[in-house]
Amino acid sequence: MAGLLEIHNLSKSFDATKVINDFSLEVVEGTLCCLVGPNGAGKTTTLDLITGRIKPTSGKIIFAGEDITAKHEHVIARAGIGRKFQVPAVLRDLTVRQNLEVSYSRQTNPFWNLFKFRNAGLKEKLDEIATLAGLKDRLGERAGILSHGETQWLEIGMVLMQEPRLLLMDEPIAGMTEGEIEKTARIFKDLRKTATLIVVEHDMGFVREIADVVTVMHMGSLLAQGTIKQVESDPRVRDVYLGEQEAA
Amino acid sequence: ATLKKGEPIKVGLLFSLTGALAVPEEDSTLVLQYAFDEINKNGGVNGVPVEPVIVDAKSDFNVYSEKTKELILREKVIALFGCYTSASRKAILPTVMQRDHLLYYPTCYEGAECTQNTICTGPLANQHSQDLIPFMVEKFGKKVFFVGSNYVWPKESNKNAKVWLEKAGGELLGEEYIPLGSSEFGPVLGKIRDAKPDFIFSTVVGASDIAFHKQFKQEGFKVDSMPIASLTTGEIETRAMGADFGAGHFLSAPYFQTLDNPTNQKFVEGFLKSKYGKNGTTHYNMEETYLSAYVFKAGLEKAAAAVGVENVTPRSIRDNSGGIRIEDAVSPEGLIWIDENNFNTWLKPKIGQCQADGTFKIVKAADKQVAPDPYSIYPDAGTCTKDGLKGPDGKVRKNVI
Amino acid sequence: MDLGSLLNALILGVSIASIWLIAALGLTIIYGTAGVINMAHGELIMLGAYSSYMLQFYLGLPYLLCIPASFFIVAFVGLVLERGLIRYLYNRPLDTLLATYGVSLVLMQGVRLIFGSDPKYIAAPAAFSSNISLGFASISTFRVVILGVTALLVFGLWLLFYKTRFGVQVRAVMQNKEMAASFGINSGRIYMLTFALGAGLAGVAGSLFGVLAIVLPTMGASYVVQAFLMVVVGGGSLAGSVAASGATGELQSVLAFFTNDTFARFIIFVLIVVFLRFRPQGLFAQAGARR
Amino acid sequence: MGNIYHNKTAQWIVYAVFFAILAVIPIKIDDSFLLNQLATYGVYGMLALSISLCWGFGGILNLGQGIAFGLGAYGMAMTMQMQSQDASNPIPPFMLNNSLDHLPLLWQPFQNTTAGLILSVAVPTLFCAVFGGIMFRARVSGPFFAIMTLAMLSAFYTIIIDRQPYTGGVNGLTPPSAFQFAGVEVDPYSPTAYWVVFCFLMGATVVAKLITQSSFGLVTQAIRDDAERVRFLGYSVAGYETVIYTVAGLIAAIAGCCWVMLVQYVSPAQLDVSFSLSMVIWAAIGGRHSLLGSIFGAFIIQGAQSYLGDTFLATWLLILGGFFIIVVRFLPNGLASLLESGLGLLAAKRRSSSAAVERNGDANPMPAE
Amino acid sequence: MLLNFDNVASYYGATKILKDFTFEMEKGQCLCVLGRNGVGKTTLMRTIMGLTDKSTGAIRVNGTEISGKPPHIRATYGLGYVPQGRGILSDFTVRENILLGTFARADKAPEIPELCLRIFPYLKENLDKRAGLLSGGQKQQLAIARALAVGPQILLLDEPTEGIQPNIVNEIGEILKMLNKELGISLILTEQHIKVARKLGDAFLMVDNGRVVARGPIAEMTDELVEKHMTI
Ligand SMILES: Nc1ncnc2c1ncn2[C@@H]1O[C@H](COP(=O)(O)OP(=O)(O)OP(=O)(O)O)[C@@H](O)[C@H]1O
Ligand SMILES: Nc1ncnc2c1ncn2[C@@H]1O[C@H](COP(=O)(O)OP(=O)(O)OP(=O)(O)O)[C@@H](O)[C@H]1O
Ligand SMILES: [Mg+2]
Ligand SMILES: [Mg+2]
Repeated sequence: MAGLLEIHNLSKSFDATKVINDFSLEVVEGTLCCLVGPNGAGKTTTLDLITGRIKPTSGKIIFAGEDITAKHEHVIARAGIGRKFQVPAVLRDLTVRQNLEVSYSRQTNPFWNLFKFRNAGLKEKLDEIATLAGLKDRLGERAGILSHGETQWLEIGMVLMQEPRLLLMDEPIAGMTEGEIEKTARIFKDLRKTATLIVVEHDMGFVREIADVVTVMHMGSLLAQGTIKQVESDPRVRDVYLGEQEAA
Repeated sequence: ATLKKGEPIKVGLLFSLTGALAVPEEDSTLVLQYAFDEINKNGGVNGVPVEPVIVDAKSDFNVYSEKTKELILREKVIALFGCYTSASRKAILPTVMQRDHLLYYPTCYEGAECTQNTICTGPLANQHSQDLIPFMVEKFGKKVFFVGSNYVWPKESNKNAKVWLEKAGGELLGEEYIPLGSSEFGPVLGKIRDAKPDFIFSTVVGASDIAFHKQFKQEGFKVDSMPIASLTTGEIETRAMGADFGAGHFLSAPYFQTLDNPTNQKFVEGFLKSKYGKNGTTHYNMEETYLSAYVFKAGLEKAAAAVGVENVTPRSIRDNSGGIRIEDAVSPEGLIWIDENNFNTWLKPKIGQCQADGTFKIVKAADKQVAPDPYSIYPDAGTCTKDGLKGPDGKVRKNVI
Repeated sequence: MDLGSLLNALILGVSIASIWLIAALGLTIIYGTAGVINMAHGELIMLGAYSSYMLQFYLGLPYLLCIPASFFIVAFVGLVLERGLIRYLYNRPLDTLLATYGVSLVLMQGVRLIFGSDPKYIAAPAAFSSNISLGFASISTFRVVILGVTALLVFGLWLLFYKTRFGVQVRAVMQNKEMAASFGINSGRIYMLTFALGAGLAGVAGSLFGVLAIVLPTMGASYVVQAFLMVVVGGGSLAGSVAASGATGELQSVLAFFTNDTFARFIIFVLIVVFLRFRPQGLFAQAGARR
Repeated sequence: MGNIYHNKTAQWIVYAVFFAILAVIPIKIDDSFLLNQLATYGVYGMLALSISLCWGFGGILNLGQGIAFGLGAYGMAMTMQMQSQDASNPIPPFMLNNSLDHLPLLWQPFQNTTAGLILSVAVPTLFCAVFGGIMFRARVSGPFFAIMTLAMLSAFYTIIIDRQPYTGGVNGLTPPSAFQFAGVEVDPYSPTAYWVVFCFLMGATVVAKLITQSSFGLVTQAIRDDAERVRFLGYSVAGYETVIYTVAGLIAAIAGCCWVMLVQYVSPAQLDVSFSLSMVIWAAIGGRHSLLGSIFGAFIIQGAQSYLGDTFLATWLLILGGFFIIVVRFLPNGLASLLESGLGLLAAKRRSSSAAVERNGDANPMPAE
Repeated sequence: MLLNFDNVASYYGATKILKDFTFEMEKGQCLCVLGRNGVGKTTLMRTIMGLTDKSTGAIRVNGTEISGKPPHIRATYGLGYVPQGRGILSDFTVRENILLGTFARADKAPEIPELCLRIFPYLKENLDKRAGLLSGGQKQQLAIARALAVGPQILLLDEPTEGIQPNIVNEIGEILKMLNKELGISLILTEQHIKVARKLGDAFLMVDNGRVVARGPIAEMTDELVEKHMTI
């Protein structure tokens, strides 16, 4: 079975430093893949490359059978890839409601949108997501004043509004309470039924709970891949990433 | 607009009192107020005092246009006095023509206009350099370099100057135009240095002109061996640039503050002492403006005599202004009169040389009044008559601008 | 069109560049550090010229002393402006554009009310109204003076911004005011001083331009747009402004040598547009932050 | 509940009232100067509106709106100029002075009024689409785009002056007679001219309002906030920016045509930096986030300039400058925000009296909606 | 008493975020601030630094009243701040960012304390890299190093381990413990992980809806309390 997303021999250099080095990855449809690795391993950069934010020095990215390597960000997004950023990026001057509305991007053509005043199905979806993200009674608030955790939730909500086939989540639970982490885990597990996810996280407890496959990056390359058990017991992973205590 | 018995005669003064054009135009407003005060003191026009309505055009052509309408339609003035630049004149002429009104345009311009609604009291391009070019060629040599601001008046003036230059047997080495308001003359002076002319003919205006003269000296050019012959560098300019930058250069104008005649002495003294004399000098543009008030007075009186006071319209004033003479006793520059066909002014251009104190010494004066000819260099376009531009085909076209 | 004239044009280019640069220096500091789009910059230049005029006319101060004196006078005006108005607008950069436009109107009309609208005259030492010839090349002494002053100021600013504690503080404040404050930097004071410094530089430019060109209430307007273009093309950094002015000055001089002044300007404007098309962040601008 | 200022229905009612007032003026008042003046203000209003659309809603500060306005105005002036030339004499007088002996190609289409009108609007619009398209694709934004429009404007300004034989140089074009359409002359001082401008102003405002309320408007606001982020939601940011910039350009071009119809001249001054800056100022003073506010800004500033300017001759600019400073300092969103906060206070009062019980507030520091 | 809050309220605009905040903290203590998202933990930190729009009531450091003072003065009382979102100056190099910390030092020494680099080898190797290009976790490390450069009496840490790889999280835990126990630096720490809080903290402060709902020695932080104020 071909993967929904295939990354082939991806490399990326900034000036002289090679940040991604011959990295390959395949993510099967309907699975949740956790991407882990030390700080600076290149996880965020990989997501940048997938979403077209930066262009690779070499290598190829294929999504749903289509080569998206050279495509623009919005084209890739339209193809069905949604992303949550590591530093939560919401539209700070807009209200929470508007943030979610904009994310409901069924129609992206500017000319069509000139004549569109009401979005079919928006209201129900918005209600559902706002409830899920716990922002139901903050809809009228300007997004810029939300606390860090609330902002995280809003951005997760935005990605869900997009209804992408592939969700890229860069450290979604940073700054969440333990209760919220559990809730997030539930949501992600639910999502797997309809979508595919790549989650970047450092919280191994969370990874353990949700991951189908765990991919470990180190210095821009693949270090290990497999189930959480396999990975956790890999001495190299323990050495560069987990440390003794965590593995124990 | 018609005159009403017992009410003062309203005229509009449309000049900029703020912004970049305020330097010359504020003086125009002041001198006109002075002139109308003088006229009113001496019994007014046709026995009625004149009431100038002063507006500020803010150096903005849109405002010129708006204020013109306001003066004509709302204030119902009988005539307008205004503008210093061709661009502002052009901006308001459609309105003036559309309302068949009357504009006194009191400064030099390029000509090539034939409307039924303007009277101009300044020199036309054909009058301005007629004497200056031969004079300079004779005195300094045949080779000349033209420098001007980049707009219509300098270009047209230069076309005229070329005619005189050819007649005088001179040679044109180069022609350069500087953006209006620019103060960077390095490149132009570089070209002049390479060309080595005997003198420079300048139609640079305003702030640029001052920068030009300053940089001329700073770049090591010598006024004795390569003077600037200008159509614009008058008393305000020489004072602002510092006399040592102006000294030695030449100007052609119908009027200089130093003109030695009783009328001028009275004018200079009277004006400088009056409450309008705060800027401390008189210059050609002011004098031309001053004259326009008297041309108006004479024209209105003539029109009133011809059609009756009640029936005087702006147009009738204009139609009756042909041939009006302002005699030596009134005109500081000496006798002038209005042309019967094109309604520009017959006048005597004079050449002055700037002295160390910023005043001018008159070195040559035309021996008789020179005829204004707005189409001197475009004989094919036709001739300007009272009723419009008469083309070679014999057709008369109105409102040609 | 011999080589000598071209060489002359190149030398002149350096001089034109120094004029563009000195007009843009103060703006670079103010825009580069505080992000304030100061439309009153031209009027600060104008104030510099008028300060020199006043000092010379009323106090008889020699011209060379008028230059630094103008720096302090205009710097003081800048200080007052910052305390009274600009400091309330730091988080609204585009609003500073509008507010300072209002300031420029007030300054211009204020000066006109006090001094009248006729041009004023600043006398410079006689030595400045001559030229220096180097073989076939020639340049006016005063242009050399401007060049010298500009070079000195650039060097001084470089030292100040990159070699002193103050410089680090300024750059810290400009990136993140809150963080700078949290680490003991008095951002209000920094803003105030940089604004005053930028204004003072405009004052120096003014006292030089007053001699080169003209002293008028409206003189500033012609400098502000070109200064702006330089700052933005340069990306708001000191080095950027130097490079941008250098390139523009040379282009202006050489293009005017081959065509005419107006057309040279046209080409420069078009080139600026084309340049920004390919380097939207200006010269020497660093890539944006990551997310 | 909430601030009625943000209520869509209320907004439309205010629009209707505003235009109703403008509509009765020519019926009630017989003063040709006032009509012409108000019509000119209407043109300025359109310009302020276009700035508000592009800057207030799109976040694209355009310091070169004079380009679209000027090109439109030049096209219209060329059309009108050609209307006053007859077949025996097809070349405008100023060209003769510049030694052109035949009508340049550039001018030929304008011999036909319809073609001239179409070109007057199409050329600037197309220019905006192409220029905007290229720049936005290159992701030029913020102050950099503003400066580019400024540089582009200056380029147009210089070239128009430099190409005097085709453009009339600094003097510009002054068609000697009024605009004729379908054989009828539109007297610039007549109610007809007023109505024409009025209709275009109203049309432009309604279209602009609808745009801001459409999905397009929402996306545009999002782009203003954080263009980078919006790309990842699947929207082509450059596309949206180009469209809003072009629509603003179109409005300005129409304004340019109306303007020449009213004043019968155009010159490079219409492409001067200071004129484009004043458009931005109108919008800013009136309130750039409010379409009507911007129009209002143009009306009051131009009105004050016309009516107060001569009363306070010497101090007028001081007053104007001081006014800007005060508005910007205390009303960041212009005069419209005065209304907004006024109504907001009203709403708050209403709320606090009806819900005083819930003082000890729970979860929300600010009441949601 | 090292730090003392007496009936403090803190505002953004007109919105009151912290209400009736009263607590104290002794020298050498590690105080953990706990609570759900959006209850005001970050606001507490910012109130201490003076970064909120307005605050009322008394805040004292070592008995000195600081509540009227601007942030840059407060910094000189030995407050080292690691903000949420890191607050790295992206145009500065790593070195300059750490140097920034020395500006608030009481001794004004313009050198980077050796300690800051020893803990984070990546920073030591990349001193001249532009900080904006660092990865998220690297930035977090830099933020901690910078706060240490202040030579602080009190270290304010707003979720310091967010986004940091597990083995370094442990290390940071150790380091904080070391700073606290050996160097006597007092810590105020917001944490979402109860485990970490229990391990490091001497005392806790439970916040809910802008109010202190419970405080005391860490041992008194019962599961019940956690259950009540931390879960959703
Ligand atoms: N534009 C750039 N220029 C230079 N170096 C860069 C650039 N972008 C990223 N890097 C470097 O690439 C490396 C990988 O960064 P990346 O953000 O992908 O790490 P990460 O795996 O997401 O780490 P973390 O878990 O800390 O978020 C880092 O060392 C970073 O400094
Ligand atoms: N600038 C602001 N203006 C108005 N309200 C604000 C502002 N910043 C934060 N708030 C509000 O203050 C409350 C507390 O925010 P704070 O950031 O202190 O929460 P927190 O406890 O740190 O949450 P988290 O765990 O998510 O970081 C939130 O409801 C937030 O919406
Ligand atoms: Mg990362
Ligand atoms: Mg927080």
